[in-house]
Amino acid sequence: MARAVTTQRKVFFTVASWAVALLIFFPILYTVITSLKSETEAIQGFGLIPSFTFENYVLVQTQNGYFKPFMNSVVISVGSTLIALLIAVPAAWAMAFSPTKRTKDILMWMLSTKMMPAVGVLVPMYLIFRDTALLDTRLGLTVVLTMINLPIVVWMLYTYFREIPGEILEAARMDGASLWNEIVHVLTPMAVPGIASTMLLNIILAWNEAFWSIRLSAANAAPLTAFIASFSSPQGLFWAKLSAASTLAIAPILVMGWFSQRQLVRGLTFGAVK
Amino acid sequence: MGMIELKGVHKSFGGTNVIPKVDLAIQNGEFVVFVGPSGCGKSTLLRLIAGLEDTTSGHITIDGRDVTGEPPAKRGLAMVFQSYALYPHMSVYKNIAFPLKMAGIDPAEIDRKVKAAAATLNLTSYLERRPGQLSGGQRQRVAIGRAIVRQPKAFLFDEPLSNLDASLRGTMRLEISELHHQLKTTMIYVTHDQVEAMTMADKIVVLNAGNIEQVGSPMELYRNPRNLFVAGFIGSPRMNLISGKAAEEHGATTIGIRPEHVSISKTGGTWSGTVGVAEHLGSDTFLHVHTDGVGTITVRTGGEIGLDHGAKVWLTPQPDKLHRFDKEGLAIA
Amino acid sequence: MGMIELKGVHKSFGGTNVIPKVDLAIQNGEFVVFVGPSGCGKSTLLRLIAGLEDTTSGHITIDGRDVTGEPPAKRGLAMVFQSYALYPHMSVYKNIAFPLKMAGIDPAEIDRKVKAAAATLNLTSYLERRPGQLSGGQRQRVAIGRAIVRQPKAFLFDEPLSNLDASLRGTMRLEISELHHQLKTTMIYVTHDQVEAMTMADKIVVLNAGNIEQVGSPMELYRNPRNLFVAGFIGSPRMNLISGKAAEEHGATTIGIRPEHVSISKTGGTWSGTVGVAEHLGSDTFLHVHTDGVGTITVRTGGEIGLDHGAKVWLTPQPDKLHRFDKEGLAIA
Amino acid sequence: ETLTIATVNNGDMIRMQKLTDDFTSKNPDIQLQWVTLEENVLRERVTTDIATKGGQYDVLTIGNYEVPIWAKQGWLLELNDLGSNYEVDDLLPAIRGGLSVDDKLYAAPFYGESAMTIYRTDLLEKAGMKMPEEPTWEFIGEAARKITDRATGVNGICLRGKAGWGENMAFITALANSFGARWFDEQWKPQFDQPEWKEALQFYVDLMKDAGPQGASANGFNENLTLFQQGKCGMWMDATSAGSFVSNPKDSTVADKVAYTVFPSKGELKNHGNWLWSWNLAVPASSQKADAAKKFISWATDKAYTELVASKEGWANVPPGTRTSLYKNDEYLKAAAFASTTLAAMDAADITKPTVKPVPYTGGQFVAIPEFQGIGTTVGQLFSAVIAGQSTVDDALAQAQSITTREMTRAGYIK
Amino acid sequence: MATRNTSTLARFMMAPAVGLLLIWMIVPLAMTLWYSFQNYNLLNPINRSWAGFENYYYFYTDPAFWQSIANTMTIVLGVLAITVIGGILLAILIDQPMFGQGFVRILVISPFFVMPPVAALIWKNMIMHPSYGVFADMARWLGFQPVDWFGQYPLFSIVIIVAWQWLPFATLILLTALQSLDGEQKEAAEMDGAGVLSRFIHLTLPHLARSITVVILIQTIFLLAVYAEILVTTNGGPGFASTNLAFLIYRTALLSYDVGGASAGGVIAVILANIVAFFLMRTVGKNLDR
Ligand SMILES: Nc1ncnc2c1ncn2[C@@H]1O[C@H](COP(=O)(O)OP(=O)(O)OP(=O)(O)O)[C@@H](O)[C@H]1O
Ligand SMILES: Nc1ncnc2c1ncn2[C@@H]1O[C@H](COP(=O)(O)OP(=O)(O)OP(=O)(O)O)[C@@H](O)[C@H]1O
Ligand SMILES: [Mg+2]
Ligand SMILES: [Mg+2]
Repeated sequence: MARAVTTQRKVFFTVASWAVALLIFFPILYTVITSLKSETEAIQGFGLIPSFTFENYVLVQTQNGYFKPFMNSVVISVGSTLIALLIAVPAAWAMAFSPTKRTKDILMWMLSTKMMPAVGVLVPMYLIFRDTALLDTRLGLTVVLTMINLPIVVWMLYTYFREIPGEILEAARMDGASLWNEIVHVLTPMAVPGIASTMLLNIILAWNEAFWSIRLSAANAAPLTAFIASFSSPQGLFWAKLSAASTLAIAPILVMGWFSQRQLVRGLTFGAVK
Repeated sequence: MGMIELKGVHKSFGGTNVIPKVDLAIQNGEFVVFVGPSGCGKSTLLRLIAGLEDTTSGHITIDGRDVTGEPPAKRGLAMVFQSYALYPHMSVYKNIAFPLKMAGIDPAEIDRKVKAAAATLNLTSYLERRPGQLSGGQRQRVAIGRAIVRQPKAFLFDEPLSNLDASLRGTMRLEISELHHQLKTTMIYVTHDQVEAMTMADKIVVLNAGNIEQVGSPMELYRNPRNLFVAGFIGSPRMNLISGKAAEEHGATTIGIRPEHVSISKTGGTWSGTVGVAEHLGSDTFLHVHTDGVGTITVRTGGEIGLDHGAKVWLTPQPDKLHRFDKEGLAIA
Repeated sequence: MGMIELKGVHKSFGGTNVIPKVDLAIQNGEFVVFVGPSGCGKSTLLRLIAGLEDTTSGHITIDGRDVTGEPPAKRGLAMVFQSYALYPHMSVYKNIAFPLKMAGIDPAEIDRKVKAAAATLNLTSYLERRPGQLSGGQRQRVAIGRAIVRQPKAFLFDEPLSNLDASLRGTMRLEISELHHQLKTTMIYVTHDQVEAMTMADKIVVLNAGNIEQVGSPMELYRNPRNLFVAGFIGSPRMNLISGKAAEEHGATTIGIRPEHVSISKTGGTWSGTVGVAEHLGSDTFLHVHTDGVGTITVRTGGEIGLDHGAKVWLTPQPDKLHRFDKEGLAIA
Repeated sequence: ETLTIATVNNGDMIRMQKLTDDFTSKNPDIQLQWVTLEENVLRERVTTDIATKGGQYDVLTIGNYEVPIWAKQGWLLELNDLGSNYEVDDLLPAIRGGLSVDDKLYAAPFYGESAMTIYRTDLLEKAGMKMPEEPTWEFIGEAARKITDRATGVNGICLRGKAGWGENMAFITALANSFGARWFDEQWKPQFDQPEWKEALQFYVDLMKDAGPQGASANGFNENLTLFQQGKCGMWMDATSAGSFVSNPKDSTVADKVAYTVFPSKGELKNHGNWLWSWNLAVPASSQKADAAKKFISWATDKAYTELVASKEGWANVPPGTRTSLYKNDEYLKAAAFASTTLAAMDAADITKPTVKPVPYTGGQFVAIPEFQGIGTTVGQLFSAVIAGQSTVDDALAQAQSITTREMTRAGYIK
Repeated sequence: MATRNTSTLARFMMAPAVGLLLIWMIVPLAMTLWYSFQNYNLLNPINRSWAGFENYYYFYTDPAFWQSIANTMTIVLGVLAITVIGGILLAILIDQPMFGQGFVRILVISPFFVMPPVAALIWKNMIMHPSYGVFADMARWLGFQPVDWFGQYPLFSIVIIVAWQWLPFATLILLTALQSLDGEQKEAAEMDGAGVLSRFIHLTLPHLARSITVVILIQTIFLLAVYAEILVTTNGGPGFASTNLAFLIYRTALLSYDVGGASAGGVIAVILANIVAFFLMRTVGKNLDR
């Protein structure tokens, strides 16, 4: 299919794709622009060139403090992802390389636990957390997010592991590798792209989880989702401040996503592509 | 140091009986080839020996020691897989060193052994490459390197050449044979390519549906196939098998004659027919002759025969090379 | 109805000149095989003919009509791909019917043609299966079915058998040859397996680095290779090539002798040596003899020779079968 | 000792956060940790926590709706000893009453508000009308329609439409009170099937249709405030705390053209809606740090704090509506043109007798029973749908009646 | 691979994941089930009593119940339709030769990184606000009356916002699938005389089928639980126009503080989700095995 691609065609698709992409990106772009406007400027109607004031960021920072919730978000999302991986890798190994008739069912059951409406179990959870002294602790939130994302992690890893030929693991076994060595020296390094992609996706999901992270935190463990909850509708003009807070809340994950998009995209198939 | 015995080994997967019951003794230093059609249980048998599958019943001994329940790592065997099963994230050096590292051998010793193995296999200049940067033949050599470095009691090969192209297959075939001459370690080699079986084996084990049909040296099987299955399987192109009247004339249900044992003439002979496809290989020509009465017979002739599609010919089998089989398909002595 | 001509066809990808300049005429009904080592441009040439690539310069005509600028669908050719390229979600029936459906032919007519093609190829009982449920050989047959159902001016095959195992390859080779006899349509067949080339072709085109080295019938190439490249490429096992003093004796830079043209003796001859690996094929034995002075020489002998590894032997080439090549590697007449 | 303080993201609270240095310098052994959340999120967080005795917070910011309910549950600590200079008696009686159970104070008011009419003098003048001292709804309706000029984006009136018991239902309940409607009769039977409700709602819907802004069904206090500050509203009936925002020239483009008067009434009823709201600080009964918490509350709600804010941000920005003394302060009265109207409204609000007919509940713009949040919000949704044009007044009232009846039956009020 | 040794080991390896998830599911579920038979209002904890099926009855007869189910379906199906169809088109567009492909992909992927409440806030205040939103500005500029999105088309607006968030996800998965389409198959179809459209219908779409199922499965899991977007924008209104099941439970639990009722709702939702899951899993399970 390597017939000549005419420049015309290429230009046409370039223009079309950029137009669509910018349209999709526009809400985010406009939020960033608005965050650099003054409040009165922000509601003056459509304008793409702000006055580049940073007062909103200063205000947001002095009002709420950005660093602590940011660190909480980082610790919780990365921590929960790592723990989930730690639990999921062996499980996915077992499912992929020693499947039984029930493997598929177990996998599907795991996914179905994600369908439980969170709010329906809020009070029980709150009580459990209170009694285990996990309320408003990073550990508590990490545990919750680990459990929430575990099914997806298992599933993703399972699909990657299944693509690894069993013969290689058998070779390792013949070579005298113990199970531990087999997983650490052979399986995991081979699945690195898949594991990286799983990790990224789950950090994103954990970062953006907004139900439990607000409900089970107060001051110490409150992540950025709670940070943004204090800006959703304050009194007076707030468009620019809200934009600044929004920008701050999404910027870290957005930047991380941009830089790692190749890894993320490469593995984002859920086994749908052979 | 490499004597393997299977005693009443039986294997079934769930309900299906893949290996009904096999007894087999492999001597130290022998090159044994398992051949048989696809799905006949060759790989399964090899994996039972390796310990990658459990026997359902029966025993496997290595050098007299019963290893039936032991995990693969303890059996002291090395295996080369069809897909090479190299570790893609490790360099050639690390691939070869892996089994030694797992055995906890010290780094200096590992280095010495890896370099020696690499030298044997002409891999010295590739040691830093990843498997992905190697050609098929080189990968296969790395896989073998990984096997020999441990100095195992026996090598197990599962169709190691089937992913290579024809000419490379020829070369690698030679290399493995040379290696066997050099190391004199027991080798068990699975293939469904009978050319490989014929050229490499000291002893061929012909399997069919999990049963051993015949065990013997290549020429034994070629000359005296015990039954129809072996007769049809060994030899390339296949033996011509004829049943019906022509067979009855020889007091058999089926007779067999190899293509190289049929002579061809334009003037007269036992069977008449017309030439179908003629395969010119340069040195030889294989004629597929559609005969009147005994079906299509393949004939091997010299390279320079002047017969073409549609020509009328007569065929005569060499009487002393005829194989006769009874109703059960067993050879009649 | 199937005459294809290439005039000064040149193709480069970006900066690399893959096909410098090719002139070639293919007659109606011919079975032409392109052979050559990997990467020599066989597939590219085929794809240029198919219209899947644009020529950089030069012209391609089919039955005298210049098709250089035309899209593939308009050229009236059919192609069978190495990977079969079957549509995995369609049944065999639908796969075969697809080109007809695209041509807007009415369903009754389609049905007739598909059934006819399926009958030709022994696919009738698989029509409702998906490609995933077929064996390799069956898939290949479906791919061919999809090609013949359109009654194209010519068939293009790109290594159609390279994904099959050895014995299946043999069978399919025969089937394609039979098909050619039956349809008498022009076929262009790409392979790097010289056995396929020899057995199937009416005319072989040997390519090397995008250049045509020689065009001719299989036996022409076998008997009179125009240069070293062709000599080394055609024939299996390969021709033994010897340079140095032994060659100078015959007034050439290099001499070549095929394994089947060397006689072997335990008592005396031209070259002495020891037997290395002996490959017993039953009917033949290939001996790899390490000679003193002219390197390793492969010798073909009868099936029943009693020579083994390490035996001392003498080799004598048949003088009338010697090939002589000059400094440029061209054959000396 | 670290106090965790849960608070809403309102301007006054945020100002308080900025002034914490003053408190910590006076109490070096106490650290403050703030949890600032949007009002609804805060309420659900705090409620869950206190009801399950989670103990996450030491000081809570809660409304006067919650205080009596929670106090009766025994969830709040009595605030009896807020220090010698706290001057409990200085608190406005209406506010103090709302925060006491059996005359015991359970929360300290941070700021309080009632409702009033805010209007644009220039627009009214342009329409040739003059705001009476005690406007009636009839007058308001007429004036609003006259002022409306959609071409220039001027709406005659801005009223809350966003669903929520504290949003549109606060206003609509006050409006209904002024029309003589009530939520429940003495047997806790819902009254949406009564003509007063129909009249009030119809009036509200018609007025919003004729003179209200685009997308009014999503407008709450904040949205209306923005609209008004942008000069898009002629009149606005809402909380008195809006006064300091609309009159602040920094944010408001119409600061010099606003005036204030009382919440309108209907005809002869003279009921101005009885809106009374305060944000208060309270301490959970289970608190381990009660003393420190009380110290903080006392700091944040006493007179000195008012002066502190005044010294830093000016008198117009001090938290209003909690202390009598503030309304006697000349500087404040000078700085805040809305002060007198605010005081008048707060003094007039009677939460024990919100409407004309007798009721079994207390509360002005809300009904002080636990179930009200749910019921109020649901009914608010129904009324909001009418404003959005998705439903009719009759349908909405009928549904409100049946849903309320259902919930009250379930909760055991209706036997 | 399948020695007794390894399969025993496999059980052990699965134990933590399975065990933890089992606890994670069973404990709250059991508590929820227990509460769903209790009269338990958080604000009135003293009045706890056995309620029998009353909570279920009240939840089921809630005037918003049926509408909430319809709305749930609308959101799920609407978003799926937009993201799948849009995702396919977008994937095809991005797959074309162009300048700056990497950058385009970065732009397109971005909404996926935005947390749901922020996405809702941005759309509500910046884009769809009837006075200050970009849409309103555009409408005025074109001389139209701005549309009150959340008042007039609440459910549609929410579908748009949620679809915006999930479009990148669908696009990326479909793009990877698209790029994995065997080149020889395309060429074969071309040789067979199939035009661009025929190739899309007969080749590309069937090839994407697996990925589409995966997109549907994963998104459905998340879409059934959409509530933050509703909470921020419409609060379920006007009326119950944008109340879905998750939000209805939310309202019951955190507005009425009716733990019993919310638990009953939770149990109902679990049952409904499992019905959906059952059908989904069966089709997907089948599709993934292929
Ligand atoms: N894990 C398994 N579960 C069930 N059946 C199996 C399993 N492994 C192999 N089989 C069955 O056992 C039989 C023998 O398989 P085996 O792989 O040993 O054949 P083979 O001779 O190696 O064939 P090939 O030449 O195709 O590799 C086949 O029918 C196969 O379907
Ligand atoms: N699209 C392309 N862009 C750049 N180079 C190409 C392209 N296609 C083929 N080539 C180069 O052209 C040369 C000829 O390739 P071609 O595929 O025709 O070889 P071939 O003879 O078919 O080899 P093989 O036997 O391995 O299939 C190779 O060197 C290859 O790298
Ligand atoms: Mg096998
Ligand atoms: Mg090729």
